[in-house]
Amino acid sequence: VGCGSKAPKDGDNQPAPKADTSWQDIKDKGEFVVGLDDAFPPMGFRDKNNEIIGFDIELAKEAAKRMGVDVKFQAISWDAKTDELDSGNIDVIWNGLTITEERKNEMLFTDPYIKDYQIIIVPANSPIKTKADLAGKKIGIQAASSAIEAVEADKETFDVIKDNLLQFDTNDMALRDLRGGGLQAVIVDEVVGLYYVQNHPNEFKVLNENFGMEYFGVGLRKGDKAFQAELNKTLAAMKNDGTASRISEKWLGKDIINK
Amino acid sequence: MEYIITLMPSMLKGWTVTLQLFFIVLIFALPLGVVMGIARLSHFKPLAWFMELYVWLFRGTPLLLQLLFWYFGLMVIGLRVERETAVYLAFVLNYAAYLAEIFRSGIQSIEKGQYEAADVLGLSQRQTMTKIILPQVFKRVIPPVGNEVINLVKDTALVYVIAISELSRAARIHAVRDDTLIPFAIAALFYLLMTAVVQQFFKWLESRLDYYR
Amino acid sequence: MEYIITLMPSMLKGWTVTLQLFFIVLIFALPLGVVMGIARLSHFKPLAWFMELYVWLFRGTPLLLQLLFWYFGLMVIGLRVERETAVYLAFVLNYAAYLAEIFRSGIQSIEKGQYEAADVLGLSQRQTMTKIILPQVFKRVIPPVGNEVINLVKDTALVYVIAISELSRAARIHAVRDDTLIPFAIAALFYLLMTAVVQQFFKWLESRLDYYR
Amino acid sequence: MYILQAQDIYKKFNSTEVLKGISLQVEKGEVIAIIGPSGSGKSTFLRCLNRLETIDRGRIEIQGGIMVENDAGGRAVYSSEKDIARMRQKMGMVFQSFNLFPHMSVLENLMLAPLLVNKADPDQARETALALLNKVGLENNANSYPFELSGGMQQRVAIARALALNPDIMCFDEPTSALDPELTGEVLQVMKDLAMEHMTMVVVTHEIGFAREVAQRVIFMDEGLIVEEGKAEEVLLNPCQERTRNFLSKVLMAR
Amino acid sequence: MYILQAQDIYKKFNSTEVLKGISLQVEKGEVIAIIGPSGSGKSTFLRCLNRLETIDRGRIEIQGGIMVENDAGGRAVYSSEKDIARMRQKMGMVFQSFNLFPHMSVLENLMLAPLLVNKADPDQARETALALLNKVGLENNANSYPFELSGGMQQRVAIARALALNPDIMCFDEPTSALDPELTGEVLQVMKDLAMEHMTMVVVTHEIGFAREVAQRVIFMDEGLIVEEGKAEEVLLNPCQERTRNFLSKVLMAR
Ligand SMILES: Nc1ncnc2c1ncn2[C@@H]1O[C@H](COP(=O)(O)OP(=O)(O)OP(=O)(O)O)[C@@H](O)[C@H]1O
Ligand SMILES: Nc1ncnc2c1ncn2[C@@H]1O[C@H](COP(=O)(O)OP(=O)(O)OP(=O)(O)O)[C@@H](O)[C@H]1O
Ligand SMILES: N[C@@H](CCC(=O)O)C(=O)O
Ligand SMILES: [Mg+2]
Ligand SMILES: [Mg+2]
Repeated sequence: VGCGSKAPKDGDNQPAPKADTSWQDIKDKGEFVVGLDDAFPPMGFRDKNNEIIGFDIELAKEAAKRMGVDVKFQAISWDAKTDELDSGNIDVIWNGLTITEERKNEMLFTDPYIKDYQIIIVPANSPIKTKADLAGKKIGIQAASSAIEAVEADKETFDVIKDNLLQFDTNDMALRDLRGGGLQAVIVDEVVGLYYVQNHPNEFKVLNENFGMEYFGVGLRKGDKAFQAELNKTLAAMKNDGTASRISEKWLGKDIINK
Repeated sequence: MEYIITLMPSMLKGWTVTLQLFFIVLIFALPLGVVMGIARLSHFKPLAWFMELYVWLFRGTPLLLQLLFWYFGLMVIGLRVERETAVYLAFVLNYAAYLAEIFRSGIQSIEKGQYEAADVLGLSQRQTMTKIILPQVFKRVIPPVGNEVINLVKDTALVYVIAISELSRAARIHAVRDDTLIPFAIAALFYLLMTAVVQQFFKWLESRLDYYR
Repeated sequence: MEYIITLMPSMLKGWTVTLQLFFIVLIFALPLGVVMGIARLSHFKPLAWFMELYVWLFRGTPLLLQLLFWYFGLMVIGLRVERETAVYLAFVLNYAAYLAEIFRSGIQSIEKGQYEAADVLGLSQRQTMTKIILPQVFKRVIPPVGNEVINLVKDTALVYVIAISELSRAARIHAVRDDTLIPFAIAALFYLLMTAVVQQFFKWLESRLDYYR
Repeated sequence: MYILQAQDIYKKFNSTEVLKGISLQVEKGEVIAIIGPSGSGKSTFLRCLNRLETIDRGRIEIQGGIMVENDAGGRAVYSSEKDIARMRQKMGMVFQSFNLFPHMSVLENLMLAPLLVNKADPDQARETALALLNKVGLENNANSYPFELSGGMQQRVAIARALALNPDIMCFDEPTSALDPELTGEVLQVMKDLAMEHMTMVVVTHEIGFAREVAQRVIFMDEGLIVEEGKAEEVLLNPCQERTRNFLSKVLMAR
Repeated sequence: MYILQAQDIYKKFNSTEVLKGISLQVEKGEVIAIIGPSGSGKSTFLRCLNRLETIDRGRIEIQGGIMVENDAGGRAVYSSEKDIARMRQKMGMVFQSFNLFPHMSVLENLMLAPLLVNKADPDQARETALALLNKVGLENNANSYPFELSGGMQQRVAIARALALNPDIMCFDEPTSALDPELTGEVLQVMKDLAMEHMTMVVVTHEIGFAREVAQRVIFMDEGLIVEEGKAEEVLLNPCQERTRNFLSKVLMAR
């Protein structure tokens, strides 16, 4: 301890909670960094030029514009997302991030903006009809994703399939593997799954059963309340004036914005 | 400590995957490497050239890329192979290339005098190879082959990328979920153990062949 | 063909990432390797032992695991480093260990006679090292260092696993999306090109030092 | 009748001519020493006799069989592999660097060729081998490995190995030049003994003393040619050629 | 006055005693040849004089300065590094395997120690070096690298390099035993010239001819002991000891 510094004594009047400067910091920086899984079409993925594009990307860009700052995109490893956030490498996670109870302990979320399901995709000619049929089948799933959380929550199913879950870093690999015959099913976010199924017509079907409904929200560092408020305000405005719906129609073919 | 015990089952499972990959690759790559090493020195030039091209291709590109190629690549062109088959294909073909190079240079390291002595004694080329050259080559290549085998121990971690839950993926999953470095430390210990065992084995092999020099 | 052209921008972008990683790691790992190699032979035993432990640890575990360790590890324990920093840390520390081993054995390969000749001529230990031993070591280690540098070219592909969009990740994303092998082939060509250039460079270096033997 | 005849042997390595027309006749039981400066082509010549190198031009006849001779165009043409194999069988060769097989015991070194090439009976081969080891004074080293022996002992094993095929001619290429003076003695003694038994021998050597004592004829080669040839005493003690004198004075200076 | 005195030198490697009490006095200008069978300790003794090996017991005095002597407990204690360095400066050493610095030209080999150790003036050092090269007959090879030279030339460079520090004593450890007989002559000639100039020399050698011609005194060592010592002609032509006779007959057999 340097000689000039006064160490606060325990039990003394608690230091007032540090003023939340998160929004100010972003403004000072002039930009915020979005962390994302860059193989998660159509929410965030790479085009032919290796540029990151997608629904969430466009949404984030629009929001940034309205907030008067720049936005940068940083591909991250999905299982490191919380740590990337905490370490300050990124400022938000904005890429089909599911709001879950567990994650609420680790980060802040904005208001939900899209409703989503964890669906089960199987080949078109597959005999699999229900969750129960998944027993003994090889099932692809993204590592550290909300899909895993959703499956784990369904105790009954989880117990029969847990030994056959193959964890991929990204969903595109799991889906490709399914198509190639290396897997018999993939559990994935509906938005992504449907996009893939539509791009490969007649090859797949989606089971009627799923692992439950969820919402997407933007994730922020714990404590970044001011930034969260600002984002919520901007997102609400985008929903209200129809911008969000327009973007939804462009990327998802229909308006599924959660108003 | 208790945490470590709860980790063990899944780490051990991952380890089994690693070990299995290790042994199966070795069993196929070693003999293939010998044959390819000899083929590279063949007097039948097209064969020698083909082997040279082969070695160049497989040693000049990352095993990771080869692994992706055999798994997704074959899939993409509609060839259906099991995940395990693709993995073994990638590893065996890659390691055979490295081993071929070792055996080739092992054969070339045998002094000309050995060939000449066999020649003046009237041994045939085949006899010279099997009775004089190869036995000496096997002894000489023990250290570099040992190095490759240690590399294999470590390269098994690569199958990670095609969603096989071997040791390092098991470690990663736990580390991320539980926010701790312990799984990495345990995985590191497993790898160190394996490399140490391999090293000891090759030392022993070397000492076994120490009756001549 | 046209497809190849559309691919190029993103492959080139990935390649830049690969190249940058390659050069930065080299710039740091080479001198560090020399220093560590000498340190391993230090008469100050604790230093020598520490280096031995270091080399053993870093050569005995997969670079992939080390990469995960530095990437997740530093984050998990709350140390704020750029993701690139973690990558460089992992690669530099790993390659320094390999290079240290090469320099150590290079130093030990110099004949006792060279030390004795320097000794009877009255050269100090430091003079012997800098004027007699190291210049010869640098020449001798060119081939093994060349091999390591080629390994580095290929190992850059590992950063793939922490979502850095280098050459092989770019290739994989395209291959999986567009259902074609072409991106893998292009990536392979890039790697072969790089390894060929490295090989040529080290050949040239060797020939440059061929004025003595 | 000559047991070995070489006529006008020419041999190029790439573009440098190493043998420029060498001829040599060897009678049965004769011991011939070949001396000459380094690089003069002595080894190459010896190796040509054995077809360890192929010649470009010339004629080699062994025990009446023709190994190689010129065709009409003056280019050397070799006989069939089978004939050559038969002729080479009768020629033993001992190298400067011993070239024992390191992974085999001394006994295995000696028995290898008789078993593999001559399909000898194993017991018989073992007996012959042991007898030869006795002859070169190594009866106690049958089960040693080459690395366990001194250079002199290794060279004696190499001689025994060559003798195991019961050759009619023995060629030696500087058999002692890799040895200490002390060990040199042992090897030369074995060679002297061989000479006593009237083995035909062609010996490339720098050991002038040995040449004088044991060889009937000495050949002095320089730059791919035979410069001087004759009785050992004459060539060694009283050479006609300036070049020979020059060489001998250099070699003898140390003595 | 002796220029070099060694008394009762004992030296063990691990548990085997290699020197068992060797004493030697060398007068200025004397040439001493040490002969003896392989493993008898000749090299070890020479290396002890130079402190390339440390002795266990005994006393070494160089030009009146004490390098090492026994303490009260009879264990060898060396003088200060500085004193020893000064004494070693005056002793040149030539090895069997030349040990030239391969990455330096001949001239650089010769100039290295004068420049680094004696802080000589570069021009002066170059001049001395060139003069020495002239002396050993290599004035045209100043800019060659060692690998470009024959073994004999390399050994002559090694001698010149040792001479460049202007030593009072020169030690040679089998300087020609890695050389062909032809090349041996050149090196021995250089050594003879040195002897003519009254350089004090201690030479371990197998070249009996050279020893007879050049050495004043010959020492025969066996199993770590001096078995016989005396005038060159006496020891070499008329040795008293059975062991000496035995050794000489073996070494001379080849001649
Ligand atoms: N395989 C080869 N390729 C090219 N040149 C060779 C080859 N073998 C020998 N030479 C050259 O042929 C010449 C004669 O060599 P050879 O070995 O016959 O000489 P030598 O008289 O045996 O000499 P030494 O006494 O040194 O053994 C030399 O100039 C040598 O460089
Ligand atoms: N560094 C060493 N460590 C252990 N033993 C050694 C060492 N150097 C020499 N010796 C042993 O000491 C003995 C004497 O060796 P030395 O080299 O002095 O003999 P020498 O008379 O020079 O023989 P040569 O004529 O073969 O050179 C030998 O038995 C040798 O094995
Ligand atoms: N919705 C999933 C996957 C999102 C993604 O990979 O980007 C999650 O929150 O874990
Ligand atoms: Mg020769
Ligand atoms: Mg010696």
